[in-house]
Amino acid sequence: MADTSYTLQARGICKYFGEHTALQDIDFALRPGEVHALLGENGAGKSTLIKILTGAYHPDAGEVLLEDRPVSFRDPLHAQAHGIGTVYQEVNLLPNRSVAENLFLGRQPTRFGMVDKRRIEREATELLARYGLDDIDPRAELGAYSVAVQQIVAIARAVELSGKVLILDEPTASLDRNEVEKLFEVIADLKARGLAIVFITHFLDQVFAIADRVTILRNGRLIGTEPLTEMSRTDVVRMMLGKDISFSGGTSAVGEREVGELLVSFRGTGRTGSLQPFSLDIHKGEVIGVAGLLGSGRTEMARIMFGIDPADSGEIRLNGTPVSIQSASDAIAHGFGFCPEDRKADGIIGDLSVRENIVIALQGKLGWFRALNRDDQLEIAGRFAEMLDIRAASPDMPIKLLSGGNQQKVILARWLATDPGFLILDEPTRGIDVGAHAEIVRTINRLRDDGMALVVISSELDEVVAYSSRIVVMRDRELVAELRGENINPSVIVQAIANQSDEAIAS
Amino acid sequence: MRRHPLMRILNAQTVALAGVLLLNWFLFPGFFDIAWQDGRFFGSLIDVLNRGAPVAILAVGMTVVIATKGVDLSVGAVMAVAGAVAATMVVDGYSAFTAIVVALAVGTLCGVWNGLLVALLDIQPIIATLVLMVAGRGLAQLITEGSIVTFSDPHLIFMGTGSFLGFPMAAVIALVLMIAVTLAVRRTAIGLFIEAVGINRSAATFAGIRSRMLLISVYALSGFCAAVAGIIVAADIRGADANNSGLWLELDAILAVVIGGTSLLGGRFSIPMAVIGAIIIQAMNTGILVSGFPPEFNLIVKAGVIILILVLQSPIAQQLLIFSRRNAGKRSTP
Amino acid sequence: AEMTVGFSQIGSESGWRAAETSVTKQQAEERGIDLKFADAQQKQENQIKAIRGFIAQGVDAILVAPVVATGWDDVLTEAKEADIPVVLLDRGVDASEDLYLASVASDQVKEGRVAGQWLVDTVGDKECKVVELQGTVGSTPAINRKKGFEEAIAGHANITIARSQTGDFTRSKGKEVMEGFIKAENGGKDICAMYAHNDDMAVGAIQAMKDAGLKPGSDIYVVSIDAVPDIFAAMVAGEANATVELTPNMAGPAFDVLAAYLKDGTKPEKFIITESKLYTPADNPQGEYDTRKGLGY
Amino acid sequence: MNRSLRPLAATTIIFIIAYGLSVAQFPNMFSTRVLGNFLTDNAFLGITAVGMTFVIISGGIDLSVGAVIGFTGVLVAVLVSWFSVHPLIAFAIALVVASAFGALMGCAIHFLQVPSFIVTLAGMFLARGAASVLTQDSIPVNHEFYSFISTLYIKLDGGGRISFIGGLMLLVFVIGAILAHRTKFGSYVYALGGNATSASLMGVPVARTTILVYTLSSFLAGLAGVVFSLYTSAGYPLAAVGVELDAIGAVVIGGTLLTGGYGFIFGSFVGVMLQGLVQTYIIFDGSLSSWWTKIVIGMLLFLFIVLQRVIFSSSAPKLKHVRKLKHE
Ligand SMILES: Nc1ncnc2c1ncn2[C@@H]1O[C@H](COP(=O)(O)OP(=O)(O)OP(=O)(O)O)[C@@H](O)[C@H]1O
Ligand SMILES: Nc1ncnc2c1ncn2[C@@H]1O[C@H](COP(=O)(O)OP(=O)(O)OP(=O)(O)O)[C@@H](O)[C@H]1O
Ligand SMILES: [Mg+2]
Ligand SMILES: [Mg+2]
Repeated sequence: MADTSYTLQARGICKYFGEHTALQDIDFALRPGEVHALLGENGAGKSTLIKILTGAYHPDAGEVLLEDRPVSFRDPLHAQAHGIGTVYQEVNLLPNRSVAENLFLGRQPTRFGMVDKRRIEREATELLARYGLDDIDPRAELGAYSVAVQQIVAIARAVELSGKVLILDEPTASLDRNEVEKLFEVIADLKARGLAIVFITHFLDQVFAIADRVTILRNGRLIGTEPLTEMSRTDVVRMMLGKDISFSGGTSAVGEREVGELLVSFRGTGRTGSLQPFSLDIHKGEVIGVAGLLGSGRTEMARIMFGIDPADSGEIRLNGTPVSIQSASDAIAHGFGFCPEDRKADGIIGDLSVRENIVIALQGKLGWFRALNRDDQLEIAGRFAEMLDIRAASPDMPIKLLSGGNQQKVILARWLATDPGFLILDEPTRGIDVGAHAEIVRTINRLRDDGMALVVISSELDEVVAYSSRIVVMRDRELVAELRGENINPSVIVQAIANQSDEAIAS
Repeated sequence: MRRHPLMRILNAQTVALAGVLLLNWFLFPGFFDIAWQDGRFFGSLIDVLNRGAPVAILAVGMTVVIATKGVDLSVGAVMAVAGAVAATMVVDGYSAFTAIVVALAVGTLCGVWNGLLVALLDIQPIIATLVLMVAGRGLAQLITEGSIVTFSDPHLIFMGTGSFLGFPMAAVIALVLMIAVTLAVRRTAIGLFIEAVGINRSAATFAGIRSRMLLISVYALSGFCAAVAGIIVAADIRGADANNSGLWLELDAILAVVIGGTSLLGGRFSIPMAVIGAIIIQAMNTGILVSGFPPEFNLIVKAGVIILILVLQSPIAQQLLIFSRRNAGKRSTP
Repeated sequence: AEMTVGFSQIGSESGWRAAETSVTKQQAEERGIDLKFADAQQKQENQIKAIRGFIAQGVDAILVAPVVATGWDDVLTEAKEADIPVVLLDRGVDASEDLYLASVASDQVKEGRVAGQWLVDTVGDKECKVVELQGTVGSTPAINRKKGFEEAIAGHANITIARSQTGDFTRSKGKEVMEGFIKAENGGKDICAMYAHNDDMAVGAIQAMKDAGLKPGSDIYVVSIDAVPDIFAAMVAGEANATVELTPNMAGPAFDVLAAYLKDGTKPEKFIITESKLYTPADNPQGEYDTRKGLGY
Repeated sequence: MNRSLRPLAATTIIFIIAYGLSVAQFPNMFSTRVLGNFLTDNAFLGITAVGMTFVIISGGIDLSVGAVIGFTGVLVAVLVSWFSVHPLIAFAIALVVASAFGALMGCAIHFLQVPSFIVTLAGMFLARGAASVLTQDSIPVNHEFYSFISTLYIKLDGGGRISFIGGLMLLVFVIGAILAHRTKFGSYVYALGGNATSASLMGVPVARTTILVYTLSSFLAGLAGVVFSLYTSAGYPLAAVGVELDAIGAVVIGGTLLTGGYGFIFGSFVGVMLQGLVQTYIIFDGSLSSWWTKIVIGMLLFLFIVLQRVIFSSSAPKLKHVRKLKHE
């Protein structure tokens, strides 16, 4: 009996967005006490399925059953009331409210009709401690904390709400290793308590580390549900992509190769209150990897390089001549490009079409009066969509309707369209599926071979190692080490990040 | 998605306009009569165009401001300022041309001031422009010293009451301005940039758009449009009435933009539709005039029509519309 | 001893109002009175605030041009308790008479009546369709001037008000509304007279008539109220027929009353009604225009 | 100090300094009489501002409040003077009508997804229009209950008094503050203003909260109408024109962000008092012409906003970087 009884089940789910079929005839079932990985390429329909399971969307066909009884959730609140806790893909919390309130909103304990703030704060502190967030002030505004912290708060909230089912849509995208481990401990604990857990990720290691079964979607169709014990990585990837890909592609360390001439050099560039002055030379045909912990100042360095927060000390030289970079448009005029890390806030322009999102930086470079006409735009958008394999029903579709990974590719396309000499990528592979991940790594390598200078910030050490000619390490808003040659390997980087004696590494 | 051209014209705005016009015709059978008299067209419909022109002109500037997620409450006051400047200058003996140029420059300057507050000091647009809404009318009164400055310069008067090819000058100016601004933003990249800034200013800045410059320009345009409207209104009554010129017109202009389908949350915009919105509002006002309703019902009628248009435009109604279209489509393809 | 007087003015919504303000200041200056001026921007609450402020400041007397007739009891009581005499300008209030020293005002109903009577006398037994341009909906002068006019034409079945709309006391609305009336009344041919609650609207309406190819003053009679300079200019041009004066000098008599009262407690006449004089083209409009031009209208 | 408290502190400091400067120039301004007047004369504005604060925190705006004040005032006057209804019953009826009106606007905003700016603009036309249809004239209310209310005040040393309506305003502020900062409803309002999508995914009853916010705002506008009717003993369809802008100004000067999600009820109180101070100052000065009055009010508004901006931006959000990983 236990085998056939499901906590949550979906049968024959179909979902259409206009002409586009997001889901076609999907069956999906969760057993109590299992971790069920939901896998698929960007745009396969994973998030859509989750939204249908939790009442955020309504299916065009099919039914959802909770403990074998058909249910129809009106909205996420309704699903919550039935013991389904969810973390949606984009962190959906309230940056304007305190951490404690974010954890308890909607179910605050009251005393005499008033919200019991003290109790909430006390419980929030206890709750956060379980996730290793002891030094967070539950009274502080959530928005004051980094994306990673917000992600953990979102998870903690969902866990608290889930009596039967916990759904996590790419929870680990912005977490580092230790945080992921903490999360896995929590999941294991919940699993032992008999909860059903859905886990969406693009990290196959994590899938194999924690999941029991896996369901794979491709292009809105169900490919299959299998126990993981019977599958290898290659099997999973083949099911996801419908073809094999090689993992070794370009992973052999790039090492000391011939680099081109010096392109950009930062000399004592810094910004008070934000980043210690740093010096860095970047040559054509070179990829500088940037490693560091969350909040170590990597993004801040990128923002300074790109003029978003202009530097207030030092100088920047381009091809040997000092240049002034006071704004993003200055930077772009000098052939810089920057893919920001926070895609939703700084990247996509939601209501504009994919086409417009791709050409906008190029158009910004051309200025107000040299407008690209529609045909030019379509040609450019088409070229890059093909090059990066962007999956959009139409180039005129608003970008906000694209899946997360495809949005990321559009932003990359935006910068490639400006034909930059120097490109900064901040976490370019976050939320990208394996296929696209390999694609982006390949693209980085190709751009480097074409003579572009790149700075790539990434929290995935394997990846950084795969394409970097040199690696700089950030700590406490300071550039602390530069690694070359055989020092470009994950364990040395981890040591450098972890504040081992710097000299030993830098040698 | 490609729609039949006829379907594209059949949107909430045009339906509403047709509805209001038909209602007017029903209440006043002579509504569509147009006569040729003294070298110009003459009739209620022409009045609608003529009287709607100031709000239509304001709506041109207001649309782009709203597209950047802003709003300009100061346009009414700027109208008063521009009218006062133009009138006092011709009374002081300057040529109409000089007076108009200076008035337009002053209006644009007012817009730049708003733009500076919004773009550089990052003050929220409603409040930033509220400053000039309050102080601007005071400035206008300071210029006229509270009285109506009457003038008789024929060139200046022509701006308000003249006609071009038989059509009222005000309507012609509104049309020209609408076409010019629409072309200026659509044939260049400005329109795209405005939408980008309105939807996500941070992302637009990352993409290299000079959002500050753009915002200042947009408010400057709104100030310029307000000055044009102010000159027309003053010319129309041959006097600058600093106390009443443009009073509460900012609300009409915002209403016109919203009726025209541009969201107050910024982003996609349409200038011609906003102008149609202005004409709808005026058709409503003229309808009330010719129908002989007691004036105490004016506001209620106006509110009723607005509510009707909003319901027509609301997502629910749109869905119903799409639904019925789709059904119709199904039936026609067996 | 110098006298300090607080003056709570409604605002500056029309040329007439501006003239009243400047005449008041001028009168105060002539008498060596220190005038504290407060503009209420058409809001009663601001006027009440101003009066309270004057009381707190300890002025010798207060002038108020009340925006509306009701709602003054409390604040006038406070002034009385503080022994500060109050004189009402320009219109009366609905409060107990012992709360204020005197009221200097015109009789607005009479103004309407005078205008109506002029029309009755002018058209005689002819059929006459009148269009009316009302002031701001709900404002006291609009209500009273309408009432007075209707009283005057009552009993003359040949005179009817065909259309009545609000022109908000402004020139441009006056013009717009008149345009509408002309369209609605057979190109204006059916209209015999236009009655406007103030001259500003009348000036706008005159322009509308001219634009429609009608001759104001002869095709359509033009009668209005206030006697501002521009209506005399129109009379000179033969485009207006009659106006009823509302003098902007309400403060002069008020200061006289105050001076007498503060000197030896002379109780003045409670209601000082200014004259509602009728002006027609026979009354030297050019001269009137010239004398009024400098008054700040 | 909590970052979001800064603008509030800024406004309060600005008020104290501005008041100090005014007193230095006009010593008479430092009296219980003037302070008492601040409360009484701004009672209706303050009550309206409380409702407006909720609306703005929820990310909306309510342009109808001035018209609702006018309408309730007229309704009360009509009921009391024409139909001899007891004022208390008239108040109750008026408050119910006003609340229903607000609920209706809230429904339109939520279900038709029309911006609040436009819905409440239509609401403003409707309420103002309804008031002038009821009567065009100002209707005086002569009822012993009204006279009784006006005898309810606390006398202060120096001739000042805290009137009933002034006290009522303070009470509304206190209740408003509790509602906003201490109840679930309050936290929902902030949530809505922070991000409506997130709020609904987090289980905030968006429809109910939206409707309640506008109901509350209209209810308080109705209460302000009642207060206005007590204040003037009359109902007048053109009463309180433009009060919506004064209320918005007070709320924003008080440190509430128009974009929603941030703000304090008490800030709006300081905002109202600041506006009262500006007006009183202008009255005491007594030399400004009509136009200079407008210009000066505009300039002061500008000054306050910029000052606040300066203080606010110097306390801009500093990201707290939490480093939990301690690799020894
Ligand atoms: N509201 C919508 N309207 C139209 N199309 C949509 C909408 N939401 C999603 N889609 C489309 O449905 C498809 C599935 O999207 P979904 O977000 O479920 O993908 P996903 O598997 O979660 O991808 P990722 O791994 O990138 O997050 C995509 O092609 C997307 O463009
Ligand atoms: N000036 C800023 N304004 C807003 N957000 C910022 C700013 N600077 C950094 N951030 C955000 O703060 C977080 C930490 O940024 P920081 O550059 O210090 O760390 P990082 O090493 O890039 O870490 P992460 O892996 O989180 O990006 C990031 O989410 C970044 O987007
Ligand atoms: Mg997804
Ligand atoms: Mg970063």
